Amino acid sequence: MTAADDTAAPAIATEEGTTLFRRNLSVFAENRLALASAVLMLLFVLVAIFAPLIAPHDPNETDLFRRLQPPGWAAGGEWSYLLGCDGLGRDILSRIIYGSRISIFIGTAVILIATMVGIIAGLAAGYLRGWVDIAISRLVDILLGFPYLIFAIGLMAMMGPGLVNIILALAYKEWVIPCRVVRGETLAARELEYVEAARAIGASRFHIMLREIMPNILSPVIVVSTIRMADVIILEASLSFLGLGVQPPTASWGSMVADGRAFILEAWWVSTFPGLAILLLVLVINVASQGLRDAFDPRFNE
Amino acid sequence: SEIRVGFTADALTLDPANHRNRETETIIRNMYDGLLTRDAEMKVVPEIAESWTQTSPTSFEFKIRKGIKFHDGSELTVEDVKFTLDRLTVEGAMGDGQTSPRKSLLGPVKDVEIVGDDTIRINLSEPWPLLPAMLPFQEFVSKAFVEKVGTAGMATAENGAGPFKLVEWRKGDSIIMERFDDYYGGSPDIAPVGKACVDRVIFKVIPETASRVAALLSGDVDIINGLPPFSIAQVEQNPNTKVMTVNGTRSVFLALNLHGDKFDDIKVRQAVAYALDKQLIIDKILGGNAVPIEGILSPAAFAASTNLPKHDYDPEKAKALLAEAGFPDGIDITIDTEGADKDTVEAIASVLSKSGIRAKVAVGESAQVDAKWDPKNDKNDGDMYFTSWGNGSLDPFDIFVPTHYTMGRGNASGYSNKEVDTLLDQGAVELDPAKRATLYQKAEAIVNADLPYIYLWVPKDIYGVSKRLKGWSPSADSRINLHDACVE
Amino acid sequence: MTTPLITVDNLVKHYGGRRDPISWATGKPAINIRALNGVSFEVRRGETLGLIGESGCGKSTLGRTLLRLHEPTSGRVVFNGTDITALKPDALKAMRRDMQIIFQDPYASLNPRRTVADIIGLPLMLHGLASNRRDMRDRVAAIMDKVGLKANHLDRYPHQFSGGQRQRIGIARALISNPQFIVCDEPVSALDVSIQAQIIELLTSLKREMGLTYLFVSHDISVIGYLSDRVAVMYLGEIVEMGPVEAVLSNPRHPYTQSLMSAVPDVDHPGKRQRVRLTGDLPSPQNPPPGCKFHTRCPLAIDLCRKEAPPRHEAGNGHTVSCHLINDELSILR
Amino acid sequence: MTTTATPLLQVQDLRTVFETRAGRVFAVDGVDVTVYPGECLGVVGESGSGKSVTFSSVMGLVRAPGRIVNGSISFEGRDLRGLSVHDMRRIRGRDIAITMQDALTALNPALTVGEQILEVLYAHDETLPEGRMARRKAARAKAVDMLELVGIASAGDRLKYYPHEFSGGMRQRIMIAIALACRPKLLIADEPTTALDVTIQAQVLELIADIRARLGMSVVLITHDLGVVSEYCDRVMVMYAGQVVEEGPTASVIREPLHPYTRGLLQSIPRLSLRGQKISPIEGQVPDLVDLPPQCRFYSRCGERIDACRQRIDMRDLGEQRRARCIRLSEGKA
Amino acid sequence: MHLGKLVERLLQLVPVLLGVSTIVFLMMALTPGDPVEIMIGDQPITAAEELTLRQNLGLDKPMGERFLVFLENAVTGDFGTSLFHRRPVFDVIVERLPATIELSLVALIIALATSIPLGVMAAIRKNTIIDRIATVGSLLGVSLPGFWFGILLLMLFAVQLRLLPVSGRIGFDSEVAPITHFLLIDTLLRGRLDAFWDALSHILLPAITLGLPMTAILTRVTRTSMLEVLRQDYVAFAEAKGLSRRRILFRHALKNALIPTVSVAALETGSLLGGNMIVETVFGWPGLGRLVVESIFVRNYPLVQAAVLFYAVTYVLVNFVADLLYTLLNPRVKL
Ligand SMILES: Nc1ncnc2c1ncn2[C@@H]1O[C@H](COP(=O)(O)OP(=O)(O)OP(=O)(O)O)[C@@H](O)[C@H]1O
Ligand SMILES: Nc1ncnc2c1ncn2[C@@H]1O[C@H](COP(=O)(O)OP(=O)(O)OP(=O)(O)O)[C@@H](O)[C@H]1O
Ligand SMILES: [Mg+2]
Ligand SMILES: [Mg+2]
Repeated sequence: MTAADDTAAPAIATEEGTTLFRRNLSVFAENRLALASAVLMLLFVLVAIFAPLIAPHDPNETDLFRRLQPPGWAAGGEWSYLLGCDGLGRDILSRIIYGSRISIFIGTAVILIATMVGIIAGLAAGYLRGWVDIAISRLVDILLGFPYLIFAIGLMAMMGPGLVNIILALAYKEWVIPCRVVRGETLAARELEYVEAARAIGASRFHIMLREIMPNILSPVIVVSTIRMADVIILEASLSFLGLGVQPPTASWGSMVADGRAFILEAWWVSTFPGLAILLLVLVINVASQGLRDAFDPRFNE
Repeated sequence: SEIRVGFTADALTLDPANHRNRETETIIRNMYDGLLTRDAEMKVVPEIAESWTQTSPTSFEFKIRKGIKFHDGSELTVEDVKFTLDRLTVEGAMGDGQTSPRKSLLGPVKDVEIVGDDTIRINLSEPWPLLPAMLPFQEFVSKAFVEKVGTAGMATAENGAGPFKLVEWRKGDSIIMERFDDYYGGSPDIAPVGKACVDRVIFKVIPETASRVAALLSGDVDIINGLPPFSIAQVEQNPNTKVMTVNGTRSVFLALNLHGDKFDDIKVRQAVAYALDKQLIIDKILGGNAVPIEGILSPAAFAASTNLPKHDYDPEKAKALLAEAGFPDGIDITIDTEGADKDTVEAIASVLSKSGIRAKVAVGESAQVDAKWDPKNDKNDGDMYFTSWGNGSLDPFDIFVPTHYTMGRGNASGYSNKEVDTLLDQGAVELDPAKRATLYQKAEAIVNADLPYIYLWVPKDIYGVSKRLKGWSPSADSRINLHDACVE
Repeated sequence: MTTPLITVDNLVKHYGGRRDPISWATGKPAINIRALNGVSFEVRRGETLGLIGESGCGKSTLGRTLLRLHEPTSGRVVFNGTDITALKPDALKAMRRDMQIIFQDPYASLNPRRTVADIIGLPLMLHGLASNRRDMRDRVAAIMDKVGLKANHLDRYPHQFSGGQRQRIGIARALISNPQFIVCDEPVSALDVSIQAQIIELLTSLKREMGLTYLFVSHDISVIGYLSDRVAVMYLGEIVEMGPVEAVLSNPRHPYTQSLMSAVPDVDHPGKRQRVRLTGDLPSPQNPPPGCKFHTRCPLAIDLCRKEAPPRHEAGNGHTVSCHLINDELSILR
Repeated sequence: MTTTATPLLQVQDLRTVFETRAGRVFAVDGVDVTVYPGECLGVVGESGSGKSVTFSSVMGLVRAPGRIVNGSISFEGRDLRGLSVHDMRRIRGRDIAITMQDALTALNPALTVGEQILEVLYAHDETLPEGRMARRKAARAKAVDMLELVGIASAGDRLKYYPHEFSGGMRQRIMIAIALACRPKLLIADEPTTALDVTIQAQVLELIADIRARLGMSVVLITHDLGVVSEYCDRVMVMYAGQVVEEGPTASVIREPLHPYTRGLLQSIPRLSLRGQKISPIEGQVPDLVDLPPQCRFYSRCGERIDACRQRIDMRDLGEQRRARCIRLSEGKA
Repeated sequence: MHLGKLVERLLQLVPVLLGVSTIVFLMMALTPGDPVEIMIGDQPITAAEELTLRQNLGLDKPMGERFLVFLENAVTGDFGTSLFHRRPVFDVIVERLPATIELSLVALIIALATSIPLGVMAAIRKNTIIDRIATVGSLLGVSLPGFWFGILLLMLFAVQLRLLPVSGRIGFDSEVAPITHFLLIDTLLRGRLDAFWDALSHILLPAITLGLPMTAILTRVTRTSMLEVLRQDYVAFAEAKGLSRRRILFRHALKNALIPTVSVAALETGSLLGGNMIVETVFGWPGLGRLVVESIFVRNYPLVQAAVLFYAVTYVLVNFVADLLYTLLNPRVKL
């Protein structure tokens, strides 16, 4: 037996040690728009982290003499208050900058919690089957029976507003989505021969779930999670808009839009800019996640 | 011809005895009349009643006008009047063990007697000079009709004796009424007398402020309530619309927790009074549409003092007082409030902070904040509470007692002063108006010095009105009475 | 060659059948697939038993149930004197070193996220056969060399290899714990003819060198014929004919085997053989026919076949056939 | 099958490429095909050698990112590449029909089998009578005939069934029925039996042979299996890496393969008769079709390569209808 | 579709509905604090009434029993009294339903009628301008916060351009006596075309705002699944049969491509139902959504609870109907 001829190996094998992950990453990087979005997303995160350094003013500093002051370029505006001021004379730009913290923090926290819970529940349901699966799947079915926003509104109405409560209200339902994805992938993966091979060798359930199956379902989960992140941010903003979000004076984009609604005839800038900020962040996440999906989950490839 | 009102909220029910909601009352008061009503100067005048007399400290007699017809054509009798008052005041009279939520508005009414075929007598369990001032808020119903449709039916059906009758109630959207042609004409003290001027009246529910203003500007509606101060300029600039304001009846104030470790000291309370630039907030946030007050009473109220000492804005003095009280570095406080007033309270907080009273705002649900600042709650650990008390009767009894009497139900500060209590007790039974006024003025002077509250202002109600509307003016009790209004 | 390494006794495997209470309450029917219906045979040490049959007849199920990758519904499997159907998890794990499996699909059988070293070395780590990672890697390199892979490809990922190379990785994984017995579940079916031949060569030479015993599953008669010592023919979860490869393939006795043999196109002698046309397809194992399972397609079926399952007949020289008509010397190849 | 007859289909120097991320794939690289009336041409080659792409090019069905870059295709003397889209549609399904590799995916799961047969008839059959009802009736009758022809019992009822309600073999036969509905002159059967079991495979292949004999049409049979070619085809074309490497009458190619690849292929087949002997597989694997050097494509795997092989090699005509692409043939003996 | 199977599928809804009710019940039962006190808030209520309320809610009973009472009440449509309206919750909700249903249906129709053609066109003409528009449009559509977009639309079309009305369901001059309570239908039944246009002009902006995310998602799904389907072997085979392009696209491809669209559409009705709350608030639409939002702020728990249950049950039923539809499109799926 001679060694299989090396020169004939497929072209992709030529780079030594390329992982599937890195290959996907490079596919992603080729998608200019997605890459740009990812960079913008990072920028948003940086803005959120360094808000105190970036924001030109204290977001909660009111100045009644600047009440409803127009944006810098408009008549009556000041360049140091670039996007104008709200009904209490607070700098809208600074509030948007600080507001990004809420959106990004809540979005990230909800997705992290949900993904972690979802992975564990999905793996358990999909691999262990039996009663565990029945219990988890039924719970998932039931939670899916609620329209998302209604569920969150109902919970918020009962629990009362507040940062932790929003995160909980969203995460209580959000985990279902990664859970379904993971369960489905696990069900498929457990029938795959490499799982069977691991069992044939004598590997334990935990080894199989964590070492064999999990790494393989991680990329669809990451893809789904980023897509969901955009939705969660809109949901949080919607709750804040309805007054069920974080408490004032903390700036949150949704409540900024809600606050500005009354002034819309006289001072369009008060709700327009925070709304634009939501649109931009969500758009950027959506574009980036679409790129991720195309690169990492070839089933969606077009 | 038709008048359209762009209104903040829908009626909750059409049953005049089964709600405690201003908006509901504003709407249904156009279909129902009261025993008494108020004229433009807020003077109480007879409506269904022809006249009334106080026959003793605890009884009043009312003579009922003849020939008043309900919308179904039946005649209004003393039976109906008694029935209505019983329905409002007797425990369980609404059927199914229900009691009218308006019972407490008629306080010590004990019973109602028919003393002639056109006269009834209302007996009180204790002296209560307020009764005539409270009667304009009670609408009179037909006994036969209520017995026919029951309390459940009253929620959506109407048979009043008012100037308009119901055409259709589109829940959440609008209430359409048309002129009642057999109307007896309303109070003879308020001209014009006769049936209503317009054929139809529509209350259109537009909860969104901006939408309501837009509807006015575009000529969709003729009157809107709750015009925000910042929209005044727009409405004034529009050639077809104008702004109308009226002094309200609600006094706004900051309650200070007198049992806490900060505001138990009069110096700190004074510091707050000097630190608060009331006029600035009135100008900037309320668009100038409020009257500052130095005591609990609105300037329009009976017995209101006009010359109470003022605490003009003086941050230096405020800081000095704080230092004297042992807070040279200022103090940190939290102001509780409900969501609706968030704007104003945040402004107050920022103004106070400039004088070393570093204030944070905590917005809570009304029920929860109310419970916290209930005088019976001895575990209240709050500092300051931005709140208000309505005084639709414009009589001190209705506002002074609950907020300043020891353990009064609205005494959020936890204020207790024997002298004030005595003065208020006397005010309640004194029949001579002049003497009564002096009693209350004395009390006001005391609390102005004691400062259990920081008295802020009485906001005006602001309406946007189409210029084609004639003969209508807003009323201090926030009723929108369309009987007299006409359109060109 | 005499002592059986593995004895399979009346092995039965049904899939499904259990219902959760909610689907029970809502009346969802239980699916019950009878994949194996009482299979008995033995594999002697050092031999290759070929297993042939149509798609879905239960070949893979047999291979997996045998290794207890699937729990048998009933029946026994005795390996080297131990009844493995009764083993506790720990003992079973130890047993796994001696019994391995090679899969059909070279793509699905390797975890795409792990390096070749990890995949092949996993048995060493799990069973504590390697003292450390270094040792593990050395031994993986050695076995890679043995199956014809370059040892310096240790840190590559499966997608960097071609189908044939991947199949070699799968073989290396099965061999590294030095097993005695290997189930080869259609290891060459997914490969092109030229690559298939490479793998067959590899498997036969490894067997010779390491003294392995194979259960070799395939639906390709030429492959089975080429490398088996004995062959078992499966139909709908049952073995219908079994015996030495020459006997079974050159002189098939069961009508099914006969039709199978006649259907294989022959490169060298085209058109020489008589054709037997079977009508219809393999019945569903969800509701197998009564009596002889083959009677729905058998051109010779008589009434008895529809009623009674045929007994197993000895046709001499270890050649057994399950057919009612065996004694009548009937043949569909008249 | 006389060489003198005018060919039904003649393809010359066909080149089809796919633009992919990895580069340009030369899937079909200078292929000539000739099909004579009434004959059965077998096309064999490993997976990816360009068999399917060649014939979808013929049908004008290559989809982006694929593109025919060169070559002429003439059918009954008409140049198919020059035809308008509309005219091409009239040829497809009526004159040239194709059955696809996988019947499960080639039949539309959402439409009944009846509709899928009827629509071809409506599209092409000019013999159908005028009038909606009459047309419908006639078409239905033809559809039932076709299904019966391919051996589907109670065809009338089965028209209402959906593809998933049939077994694999039946689906394959239904696809053949659809392809044959308009009595095409040429049937391209792309691996009609790869997914099927031997017994079913025999049924399907015999069906095709039978119909071909009855209708006198030409058939191109694409397959992996030299056995199938040897049993059913008059001539055979061996493809390797996008090129034809050998072509000739089946019997003579199998008896005396000229190209080393064909030889290797034949030697790779395991046979019962070769038990105990070593088979000699072709080492290595098929080259990647991206950016190929201009040399013999079999170079890296050929046991007989010489330096001269590292140049462009053309097809050589060797008489007796035999052609092959190997430089050493001109040296007299490979 | 076999009747027995239908009944069986309906029975399978039971556990889900039961679970949904349990969660709605728990939402309230696990709320910290005394629910009665929170509910009463500043509503004037006598001690006797408070006691009745407590008994109605069964707060003196153990949790399990309370749940049973809740279930029994829910099944009979008895959701208690809305303290705020002092009327049965059920009546208050039912009054608001037609407006909400009408709005949601119009939004659904707009979404389906735009997204499917757009998605199909985008897939057929991949990489052309229409594809770009569809792709960018759907990306924007899913990213737009509805509450904000609604405000912008309102400002632009109603306030600035004065093309459309600002608020409400129908204009002052267009009332018609109710028949079905769906104004678009009633106006037509009464033969009032002017009123019909008026009602339509009122519903347009809210329905577009409400339907936008669904439109965006369905466009994307339809495009992707159409592309997917066009890649399938059976489309290639249809080509090979020489069928006309129209037949291939609409008969072979579209029928399969709509399968995912239907199931996603059913899932997305969730966003319609939830979006009601926001859109009705922004546009002053007199429906259930606005009522719920208002109720939250006055702590009208029984109403919020009943509405959440109502929405959830509706959602489950919509998905059930979609399942039935699914089986029509996809013969491989049996009920
Ligand atoms: N995990 C499983 N759950 C349920 N049914 C199964 C499972 N595995 C196999 N089956 C069923 O059992 C029967 C036998 O399957 P098996 O895979 O053993 O057949 P096979 O002979 O290996 O076929 P092939 O040649 O296609 O691999 C089939 O009907 C199959 O559908
Ligand atoms: N859509 C495509 N994109 C890129 N490359 C393609 C595409 N379709 C086919 N190819 C390439 O064209 C070559 C020939 O493919 P083709 O399908 O003709 O092979 P085949 O001989 O029919 O193989 P099989 O036996 O597997 O059917 C392959 O290398 C394949 O990778
Ligand atoms: Mg198998
Ligand atoms: Mg092919």
